[in-house]
Amino acid sequence: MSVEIGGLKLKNPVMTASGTFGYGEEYADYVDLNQLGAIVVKGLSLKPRLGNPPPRIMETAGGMLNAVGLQNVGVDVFIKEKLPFLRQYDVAVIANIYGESTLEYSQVAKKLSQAEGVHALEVNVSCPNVKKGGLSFGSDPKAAAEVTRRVKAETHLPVIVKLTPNVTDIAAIAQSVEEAGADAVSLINTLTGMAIDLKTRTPHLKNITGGLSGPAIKPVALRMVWQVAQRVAIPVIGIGGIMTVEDALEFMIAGAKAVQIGTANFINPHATIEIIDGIRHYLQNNKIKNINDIVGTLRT
Amino acid sequence: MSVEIGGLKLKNPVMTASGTFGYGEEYADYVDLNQLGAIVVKGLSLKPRLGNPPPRIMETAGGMLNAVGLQNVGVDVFIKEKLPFLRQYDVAVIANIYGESTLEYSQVAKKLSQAEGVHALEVNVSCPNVKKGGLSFGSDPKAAAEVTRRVKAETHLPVIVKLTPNVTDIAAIAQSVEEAGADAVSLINTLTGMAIDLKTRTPHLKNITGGLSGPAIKPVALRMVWQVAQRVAIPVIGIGGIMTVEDALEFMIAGAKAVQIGTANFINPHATIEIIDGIRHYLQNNKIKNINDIVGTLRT
Amino acid sequence: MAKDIYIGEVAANEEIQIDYFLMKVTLPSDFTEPLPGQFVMIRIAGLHDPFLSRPISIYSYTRGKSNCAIELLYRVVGKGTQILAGLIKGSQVEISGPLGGSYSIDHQKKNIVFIAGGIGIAPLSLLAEALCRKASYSAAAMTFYLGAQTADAVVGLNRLRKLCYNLTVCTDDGSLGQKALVTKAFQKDIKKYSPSDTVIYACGPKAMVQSLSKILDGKYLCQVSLEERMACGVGACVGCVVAVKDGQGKPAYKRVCADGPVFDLQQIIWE
Amino acid sequence: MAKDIYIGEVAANEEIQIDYFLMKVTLPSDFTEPLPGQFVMIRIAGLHDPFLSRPISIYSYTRGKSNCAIELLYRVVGKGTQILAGLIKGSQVEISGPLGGSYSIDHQKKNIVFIAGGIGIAPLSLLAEALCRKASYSAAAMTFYLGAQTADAVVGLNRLRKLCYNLTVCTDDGSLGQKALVTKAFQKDIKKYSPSDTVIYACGPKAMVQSLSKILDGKYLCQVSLEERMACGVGACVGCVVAVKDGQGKPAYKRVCADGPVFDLQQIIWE
Ligand SMILES: Cc1cc2nc3c(=O)[nH]c(=O)nc-3n(C[C@H](O)[C@H](O)[C@H](O)COP(=O)(O)OP(=O)(O)OC[C@H]3O[C@@H](n4cnc5c(N)ncnc54)[C@H](O)[C@@H]3O)c2cc1C
Ligand SMILES: Cc1cc2nc3c(=O)[nH]c(=O)nc-3n(C[C@H](O)[C@H](O)[C@H](O)COP(=O)(O)OP(=O)(O)OC[C@H]3O[C@@H](n4cnc5c(N)ncnc54)[C@H](O)[C@@H]3O)c2cc1C
Ligand SMILES: Cc1cc2nc3c(=O)[nH]c(=O)nc-3n(C[C@H](O)[C@H](O)[C@H](O)COP(=O)(O)O)c2cc1C
Ligand SMILES: Cc1cc2nc3c(=O)[nH]c(=O)nc-3n(C[C@H](O)[C@H](O)[C@H](O)COP(=O)(O)O)c2cc1C
Ligand code: FES
Ligand code: FES
Repeated sequence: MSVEIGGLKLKNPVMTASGTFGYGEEYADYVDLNQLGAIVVKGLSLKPRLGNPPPRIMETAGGMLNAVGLQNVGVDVFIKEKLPFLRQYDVAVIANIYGESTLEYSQVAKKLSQAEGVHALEVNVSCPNVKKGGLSFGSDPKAAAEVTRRVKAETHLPVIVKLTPNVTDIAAIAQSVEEAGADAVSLINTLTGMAIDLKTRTPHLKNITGGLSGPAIKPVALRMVWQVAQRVAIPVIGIGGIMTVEDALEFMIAGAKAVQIGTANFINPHATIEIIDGIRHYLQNNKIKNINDIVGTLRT
Repeated sequence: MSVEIGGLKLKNPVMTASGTFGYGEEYADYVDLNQLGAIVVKGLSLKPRLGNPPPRIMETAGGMLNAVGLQNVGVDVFIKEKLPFLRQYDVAVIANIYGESTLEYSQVAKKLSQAEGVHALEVNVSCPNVKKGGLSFGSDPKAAAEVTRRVKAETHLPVIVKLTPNVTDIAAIAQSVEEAGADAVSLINTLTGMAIDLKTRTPHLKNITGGLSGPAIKPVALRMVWQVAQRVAIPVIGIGGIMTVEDALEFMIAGAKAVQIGTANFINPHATIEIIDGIRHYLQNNKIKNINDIVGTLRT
Repeated sequence: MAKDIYIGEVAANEEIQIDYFLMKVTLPSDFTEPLPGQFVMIRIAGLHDPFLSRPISIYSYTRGKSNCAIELLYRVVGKGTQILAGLIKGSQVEISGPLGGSYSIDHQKKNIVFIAGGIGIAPLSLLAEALCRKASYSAAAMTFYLGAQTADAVVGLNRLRKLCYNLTVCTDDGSLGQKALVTKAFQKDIKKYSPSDTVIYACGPKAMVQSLSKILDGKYLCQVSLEERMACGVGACVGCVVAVKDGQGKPAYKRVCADGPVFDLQQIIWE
Repeated sequence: MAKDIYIGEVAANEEIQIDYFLMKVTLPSDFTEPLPGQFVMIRIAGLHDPFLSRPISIYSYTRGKSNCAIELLYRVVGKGTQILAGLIKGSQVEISGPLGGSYSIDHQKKNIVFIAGGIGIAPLSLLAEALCRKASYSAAAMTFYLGAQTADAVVGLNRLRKLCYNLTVCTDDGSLGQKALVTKAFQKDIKKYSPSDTVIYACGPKAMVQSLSKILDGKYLCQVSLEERMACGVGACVGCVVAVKDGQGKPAYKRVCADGPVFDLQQIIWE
């Protein structure tokens, strides 16, 4: 069941998606964290962030919008107060990082690389909620590559670059960060969306727009994973609307070496464990010894 | 209830979306076509098109994928065999057109402009199913503008350019076609997606990828309509996952002067009529005399 | 043949065999009398999971004083049929129909042969009923070959017995009737039916229809009802197509919902 | 206080007043005994429409020999609660919980005042029960102000009467009890309760809580249970926040599900 992502060996290919599993402790009652492939923690910035004013979430058909605005305790508090909890477990911890400038990205990366118990970095170049002049780093191949290079320069840890789907050609961005040294790419982050309260004629989210996640976006995510997997040699981590083991296997067949479970945790806190068990059964039933043998086996 | 789109006056702002209402006759048992704001017919090309091999559709969470591949009778047969049926009704007919080259677009536009009973053209620059070298016309501001200019040169009819959501900056494309002379823009077409059959490890669609439609995409569509409405002066027609009158009103409040109902027709063949009635009641209940008074009234 | 969308009420919904359900739905009396082979699109009003309506053949039709009723015979295979199976008496369903074309019953042929695989019995049973009502046919002239994987999957037999005296049942495992594929059972008898005197009506899984196509080798008149995933059910989305030879013998994609679901077997182009 | 996700069985689900339902759910006995103010997230297993689970306060808890049961008192306001209302005895629901923190019952105050608006009675009723079980409090020391728009929206009264002898009911239209807003009714009596001897427990619509905040003017100890749209219910998504003053008096966003749902009224920052 084990897979390797940029030198990091995971027990199994199932991780939690950033922002949907808190710092691990929130789900510790529901999930034996030791069983997870990896825990990707909520996005960390250099300083603590207050986040966006509420309302921050809204339900949609087969999904939800969120505009949390990257509320987080900041990298220092994370290392001091949250990491020790995670170190109790035998599970890979991947720190999702965010910056408002390439400098900030590299500073966060540096701090985390010196902390004990962080096994990889996932660089969020895609968050659509926090505006930075114009579009996000992740929508421009050059900017995405630049962030990648800066982070790589500060860390010995495997660097996963997490891509945004709100672009014309996601595979081009993936290629660009691969060339810049990314050890893996993960995709997709949320699609930017919106919902309006008819009674008040205001947006349902105070931030106006938010990120769409959940099964509604799965077809788009799967398509992008398939496109990217054909264009890069580094591992691809599939994310987007995965609710069941069948969904997870679809992503792996499309070319993902591992998957992340996001919104599904909210709907079914046991989702990750059920998916891990499900993959195990699938491999047994189909007499597949090595999980890597199903990756990218789509017949077209 | 009436609205004007590029000089064309519609009884009400509710149209059918191209490809989801056939040539009108398919739903004539369910819907009094005279009551519709407009009928947008299935995309027409110069020659008849066989379309993609089946399977062509797949259900997804809150939506569906289609890869019909623009199967259609071709513009000549349309004019000869389908238009006469539509001429029996007192309803605006909008021809959705598609070409594999700018020349083909202009040829189809010319033929339809000479036909009796076509009231506007909707130019599909966005269809993700039929590949044309690389990306679609609609993902490049210059190519989209070029198509617009060529079509405008051949017709006296109002020209609506229908935009694809599979781009980084849809508002930039909208501005570009506005400058090129488009009388209106309609959005969104489908998001490109995919689904995989686990048992066979093949795509559920023979075409591999297809277009995602239905309520799943509504948040993305609404966000794009809102973004575009702020950047262009021409009318915006909102499309994407509209199932109920509430959905339609959200789009109008976000800035759409009219809306198109697509996949909803499949789920509820009375959807268009119910939405028209619903808008009427909404205006009455809220004592709004002119429907245009709600367009773009989102308070942010 | 006007069609529309109606609110139906579940009058009965029984598991007649494991995973096979018979649902009776009461409908307003303006629901058009269906022809054999026609189907309805069914869904739970307001529920968007599953998203699309499901096509189910009309298995029977009865007219009452103030309303009418149809029966649906269905097998639970996934989420949609599972939800149908969970409906209790009094539940409401949304029914759009009757949809599609029908088997043609105007052939003046001596032998009428039905070949059904599994749940394929549903439209053929309504067809047999319609033919029985026609004066020119007698139950004796009709032969029914009914196949299924196991005895558990043979449904609708009792009703069929009343319509059709010549009835051959076969199962893949021999748990009921002959141990044979239904197409093989028919093939054994094929000599009895001369191509010019026979019409064959078929409905069943793709593999059955394909094998039938080989056996008949273009020599028999055979009408077959096909299944494809559907979205609209009325011909608007062009999603449910099959490849057939058109009037000029050229390949074309025809809509199962609107141009079918009944096709001439000879016209179908197999991959 | 371990929490987990359980399959519950609907033991009863009655419309006790128009649009107000009382559902009893049987749960495995390892469901942790809830504290007053805690809630559950409820959904129909496998159904993704509506997509998110719904938070509902725990209205009562009873322990049986081999299982336990909770009651939920809820009002039908939208799709989610409508679907709950349609569940029949024997239906299965998915219950995650018990979630959130609770009202603190360790204050040694003479006067205990409850202020509930509409469905806000649900957690306060469980709280009143818990307090009654504590030897140090008597039903006589507790005063309950219960408000609603109309008599039809006053629910849970009978149970409350047994817990609490001083009970003031008010409705906006005077159709039951006083014709007054519940906060006004309380305000009339406020002199009876000296700030140092009193603890106030509140739950109700935002407007009620906000007006209460003005009336109390920071002088009273008041614990209030808040509502926000929720996704995870366990503190992971940071979606359900309210603005509160943190330890240093600086604004911070706290999660209603994990840091609440009970907050000190004084800490809340109103827009
Ligand atoms: C014209 C027509 C008439 C039909 N009549 C009957 C009938 O009388 N009784 C009956 O039990 N079934 C009938 N079917 C098949 C029935 O529509 C499918 O079994 C049903 O849609 C499956 O829905 P589901 O949600 O339970 O399964 P899903 O989870 O959607 O699918 C389960 C499996 O069924 C397949 N499937 C899904 N939709 C269809 C479809 N439209 N046609 C064929 N296979 C499909 C899927 O590919 C999958 O393998 C008919 C289909 C058509 C097109
Ligand atoms: C901790 C907590 C405890 C609750 N306890 C109870 C209870 O005991 N009984 C009860 O009837 N209700 C309770 N609620 C409110 C209940 O969760 C909502 O009424 C329910 O989620 C509405 O779902 P719906 O699908 O029916 O309505 P929707 O269609 O989702 O919404 C209808 C209306 O309700 C509002 N709403 C939706 N979700 C919430 C929410 N989580 N909180 C507040 N308003 C919301 C919407 O904005 C909308 O105006 C509680 C909420 C919270 C947060
Ligand atoms: C509430 C919420 C918060 C999120 N926060 C982050 C974040 O901090 N950093 C990040 O890279 N992605 C974040 N995401 C995106 C998810 O990690 C994931 O990419 C996305 O939700 C799609 O997957 P899903 O459909 O399985 O949820 C967040 C998503 C949600 C729903
Ligand atoms: C089956 C199907 C066929 C379609 N064909 C066309 C087409 O020919 N031309 C076009 O511009 N859009 C086509 N569309 C896109 C729709 O017009 C519409 O833009 C899209 O489906 C989003 O709206 P909806 O969510 O309301 O369906 C098609 C959509 C579907 C589902
Ligand atoms: S299902 Fe839409 S054309 Fe057949
Ligand atoms: S609902 Fe997710 S943090 Fe409260």
